[in-house]
Amino acid sequence: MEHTSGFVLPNSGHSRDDEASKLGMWLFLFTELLLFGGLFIVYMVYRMLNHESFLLSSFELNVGLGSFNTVVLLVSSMTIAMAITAVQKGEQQKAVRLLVTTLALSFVFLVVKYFEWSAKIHHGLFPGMDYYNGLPKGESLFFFLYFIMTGLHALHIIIGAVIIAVVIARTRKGLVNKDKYALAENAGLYWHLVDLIWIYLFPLFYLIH
Amino acid sequence: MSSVSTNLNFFEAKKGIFSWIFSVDHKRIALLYLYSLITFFLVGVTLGLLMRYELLNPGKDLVEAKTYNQIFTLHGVIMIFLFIIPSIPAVFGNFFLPIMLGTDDVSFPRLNLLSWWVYVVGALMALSTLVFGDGPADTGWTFYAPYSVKTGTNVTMSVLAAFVLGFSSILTGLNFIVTIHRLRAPGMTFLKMPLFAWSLYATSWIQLLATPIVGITLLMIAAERLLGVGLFDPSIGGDPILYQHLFWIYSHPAVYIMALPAFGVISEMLPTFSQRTIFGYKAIAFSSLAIAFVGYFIWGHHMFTSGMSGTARFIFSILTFLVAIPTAIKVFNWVATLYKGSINVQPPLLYTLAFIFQFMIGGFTGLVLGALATDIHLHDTYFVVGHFHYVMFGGTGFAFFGALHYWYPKIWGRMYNIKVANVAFTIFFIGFNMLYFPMLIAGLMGMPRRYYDYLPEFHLPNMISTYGSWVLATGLIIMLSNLVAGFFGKKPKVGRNPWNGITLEWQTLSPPPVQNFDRMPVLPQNGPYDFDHKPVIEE
Amino acid sequence: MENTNHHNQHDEVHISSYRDHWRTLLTLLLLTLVTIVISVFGANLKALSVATALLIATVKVVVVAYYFMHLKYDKKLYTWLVLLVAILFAAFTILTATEYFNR
Amino acid sequence: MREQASTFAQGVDFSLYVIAGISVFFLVGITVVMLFFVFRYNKKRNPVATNIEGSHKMEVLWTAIPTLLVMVMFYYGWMGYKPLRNVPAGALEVTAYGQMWKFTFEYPDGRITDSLVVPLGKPVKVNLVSRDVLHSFFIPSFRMKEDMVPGKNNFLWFETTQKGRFDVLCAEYCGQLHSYMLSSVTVLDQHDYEKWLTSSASVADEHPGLSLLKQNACLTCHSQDGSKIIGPSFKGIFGKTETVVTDDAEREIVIDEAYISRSIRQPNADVVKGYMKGLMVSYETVLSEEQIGHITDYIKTLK
Ligand code: HEA
Ligand code: HEA
Ligand code: HEC
Ligand code: CUA
Ligand SMILES: [Cu+2]
Repeated sequence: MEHTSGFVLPNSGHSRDDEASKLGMWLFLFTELLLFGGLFIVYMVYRMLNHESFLLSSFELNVGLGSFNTVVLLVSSMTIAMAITAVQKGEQQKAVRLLVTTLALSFVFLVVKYFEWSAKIHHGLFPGMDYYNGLPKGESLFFFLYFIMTGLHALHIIIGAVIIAVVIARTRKGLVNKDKYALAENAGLYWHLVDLIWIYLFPLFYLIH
Repeated sequence: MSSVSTNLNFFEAKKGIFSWIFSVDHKRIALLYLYSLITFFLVGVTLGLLMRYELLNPGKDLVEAKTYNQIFTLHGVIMIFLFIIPSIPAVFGNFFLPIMLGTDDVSFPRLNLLSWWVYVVGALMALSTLVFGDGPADTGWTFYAPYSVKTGTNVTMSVLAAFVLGFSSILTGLNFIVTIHRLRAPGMTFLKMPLFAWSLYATSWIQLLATPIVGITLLMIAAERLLGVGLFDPSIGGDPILYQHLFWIYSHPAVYIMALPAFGVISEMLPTFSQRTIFGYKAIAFSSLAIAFVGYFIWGHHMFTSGMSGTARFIFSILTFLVAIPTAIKVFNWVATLYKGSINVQPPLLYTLAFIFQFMIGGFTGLVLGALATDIHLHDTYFVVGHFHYVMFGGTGFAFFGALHYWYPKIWGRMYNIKVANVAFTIFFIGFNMLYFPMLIAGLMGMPRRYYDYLPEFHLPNMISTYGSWVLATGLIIMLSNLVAGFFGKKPKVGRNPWNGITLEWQTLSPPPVQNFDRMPVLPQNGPYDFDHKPVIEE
Repeated sequence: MENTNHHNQHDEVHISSYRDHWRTLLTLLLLTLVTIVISVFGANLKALSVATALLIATVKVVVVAYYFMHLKYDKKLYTWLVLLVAILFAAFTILTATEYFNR
Repeated sequence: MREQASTFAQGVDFSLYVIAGISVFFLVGITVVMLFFVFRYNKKRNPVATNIEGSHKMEVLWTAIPTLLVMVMFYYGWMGYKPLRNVPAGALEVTAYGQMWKFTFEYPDGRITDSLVVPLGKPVKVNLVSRDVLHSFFIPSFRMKEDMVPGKNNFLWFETTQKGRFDVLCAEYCGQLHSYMLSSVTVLDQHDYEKWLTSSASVADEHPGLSLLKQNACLTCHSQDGSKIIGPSFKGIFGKTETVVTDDAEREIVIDEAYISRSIRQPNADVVKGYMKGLMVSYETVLSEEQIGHITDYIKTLK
């Protein structure tokens, strides 16, 4: 900013303020939580109204794959947290390695999801498909919610992966470093959020029998 | 300290259209919002006039039933999502929040610009339904399922527009919360913040925490239309009532997004024109938070006749009454602020007084609707239409125009013609009450809303109402042309502080320089409205 | 333009050690295992299984937020805000659920 | 206000008067005080303001009093509402169907009517069923309304206090002709009501197909004279060649018995070109094969 007069305001919206960006990030996460929150309310109500068919439908999902993906996400959450520790300690190389691991794990998650989805779609379980529309009451709701919620979640994974890729590039260049790591921290927060949501999605869709 | 002459004001600093639409200066963004808002407001208002013309007599006057339904939907969508929700925060909040806090911008200036762009995109999407598809949605602004899933009009685009507009609103809220937490001038504790900032703080929390829910709900409607699966379709176990719950979880708090900033503006204008401190600063500040908080839990009062369980009706009704209490506290404190003041009757004060009067009518009719027995009769009648125009237009709308008159000299450095402004106000006020009071009567008589045509027994109130809309239009035209004329007129420039106000924006130049202040702002000693220790401001 | 007024955050910053992270992960994996075991082998718990699954999920979420997301070491403000959001969301669900329970 | 024609109306009006009374008192009081202050403390009369920060006593006072008053309002609102949900035993049960854009009523003996006829002073329970979108069953003179929600069975009940004919309006927006979705309740004394009950319901000289079309609200969307309302007119369609859209593809069909039957059961399978999909709902469960036959026969006569 170029100022025409000679004094600096006591506070300035144009100076770097890491605390502000962290607060901003948290606020953004709240909106994300409530976005999913709306879907969770839908899930809750429909589960209440269609108890039996929700139980039946949840057996169709593969607990093994779901559990595997849960582990993948948890580990990736740890690696990104470690990456931030590494950046803070000034261990740039290690940070990059950890970030790359996180990115790789996000791909693993997506690949597993891909196989799960395509298996379902193969069985005709896809919104709008005939078999799906022919399902008994409640079950089609279950699967529609399954697709919407895990789909939205997967979308967040993809966005998260893009963000992580950016952080990797900037860390390589040293733009994210020991003195300036708000970006990495915020990417970490975002990634943990994606993890948090999955922590609820997993039991709600795969486990509750 | 540099001298005044070296401080270019924010209009002169840069020229050209791009220096505006890509500006990250909060003052320019505020004006971008102002101009776009007024444009959409005039579209919405014209639709309102068309509706009133159609309702002048029973039977067809002007348009077909389907067109009428599209008109009131578009009118509602424009007024709610494009005008009243962004209005005060996006225009006056953007312009004055940083200045009142004593800083040179919001925390995230680029995000601020983005939110305006998102707003414009959303607005264009909403208006594009006029041209594309089978015309604008004909569902009412509430988009109730299952009709919104069945109708052939362009609902998908409308709900996506509302979704995008919601994003803009979230971004503004986020920016304000961070700004208030991080950028207050040294010495300005939370309890020394102007009340306008307090009200924006409470509003921002609602924007942030309620909007995502309606976002996802509207996306579900879009998905339902596009993918052809019935999430709210009873034949597969869905529930149309659930849609209403989700919609109102947002849209009730949203009415406080509309009301709270207006309360903030009123709390600024009263001390200025009474030349004394506000009565009960803390009570007003905390009641904003209380309204925001309680406001989250009363959405069910829009659904009293939808077949909710008795328990739920009981809970929602009693909570609805609780929200009246913090509002009552505010009203009493405002009136007490006039006590022993030295009152200077100027156009902004007139709007303030009209606001208090009309908002009371709106609020009291709200209480009638909050009571179970009476809501059973009055739900979805013109009584509700009267209620919400009283609070939204008579309340927030009047506060918006009051704020425009109040801060006009600060923003443009000139003054409008005060006599003409007073005349315009009077016509506006009379027209307003002529237009909306008869609606309350029609509602009590049992005239349902969203009616293209009505039984002959409702003729009289509708006729008066339509005539009122013409009076109101006259007032609005005079008011706006007076403001525009003031801008181009030959009136001398005003100084820093034409109203003798006390908050920080009155210490800087009119219009403010790019970096907001040409010298260090000075806080009054004991709180923002301490007229006893008002800092002396030289020109 | 450096700002003299706001705190330099590096004075107070807490850096979690790698060991801490490993420990957190272990806790989370353990909890995951418990949920899976309960649900797959304890199907006869019926309604209880929903409650336990959600309870354990909540514990996991708290662990993630507290350690990975650094709430433990940040300003208390963040914890309060998270609690606010949690309460708000709980209130939405509870109010909606009361409606449907009493149909 | 309208006449009070049900027992429920008194409770509603009473709570209205309570709330309105308190409100008008405060509205007038506050406005007068406000204007008085503006006059009395005008800067001409009071050039120097006195700064008063606030007063705890006043704050408590004007928190407590409104709290008390709103609780009073709530109480009367609740008391006025409670009877609406408690149906007395032995009420006459009628089912009201709402569909775009017509109410129909079914009596326990199977009689189907366009408007409601009830005996004076007897409790009547109305079950509310929607066949397509939301509607709301609103009787202003009874101060009573409840939504008709597809997939959900709502009800209301009333006991009339006055003979006469009262408007029934649809109060929940339901599409194009929402404002024309009207009906009425006729309140007869016991004697006349019984006479009405025993009078033969069927109109002998009407084509059974036509009665069915009337009963099922087909004629709100389909005209018999060739004009287009919402759906295509029935005039002369039998045997006509028409373009329909099936699964997004256009094709030509000739309208015959099978096609009409299918249009009534699965109206969205073939959508006539130029009309909206999804407006007409399936009558699969409403009309029997025989009834569809009657309708088809009747449509054939519309040349
Ligand atoms: C700015 C917007 C705004 C505001 C502030 C309010 C404020 C209130 N509203 Fe309103 N409302 C709307 C906008 C708003 N509303 C809209 C848009 C709709 C219709 C939506 C649709 O269906 O399209 C609606 C509909 C609506 C309904 C549903 C009606 C129906 O469809 O059946 C109800 C029911 O309870 C209601 C109640 C209230 C109450 C109790 C308040 C309270 O907050 C009011 C509190 C204020 C006062 C009470 C007055 C001031 C106090 C005093 C002067 C002190 C003295 C007080 C006492 C003695 C108590 N509103
Ligand atoms: C802030 C919100 C807001 C505002 C300001 C208004 C303003 C107006 N509204 Fe409102 N209205 C809503 C929000 C608002 N409305 C909402 C949310 C609904 C519900 C929709 C739904 O049911 O889904 C609604 C519904 C609604 C209805 C009910 C429709 C129905 O149920 O059938 C009616 C009926 O008369 C109406 C009328 C009007 C009128 C006459 C105005 C007046 O403002 C218009 C007055 C006219 C003027 C002030 C003059 C304008 C001047 C010009 C055009 C010339 C300008 C030229 C120059 C300056 C050069 N509105
Ligand atoms: C809400 C409005 C509505 C109601 C009520 C309605 N219809 Fe329709 N109908 C339509 C529309 C719109 C179409 C054209 C689109 C389509 O084919 O689905 C249609 C198409 C038809 C067709 C095919 C006409 C042609 O030209 O191919 C028949 C036959 C028909 N309706 C019979 C009925 C009968 C019988 C009833 C009552 C039992 C009825 N409809 C009630 C709206 C309605
Ligand atoms: Cu049926 Cu409105
Ligand atoms: Cu509300």
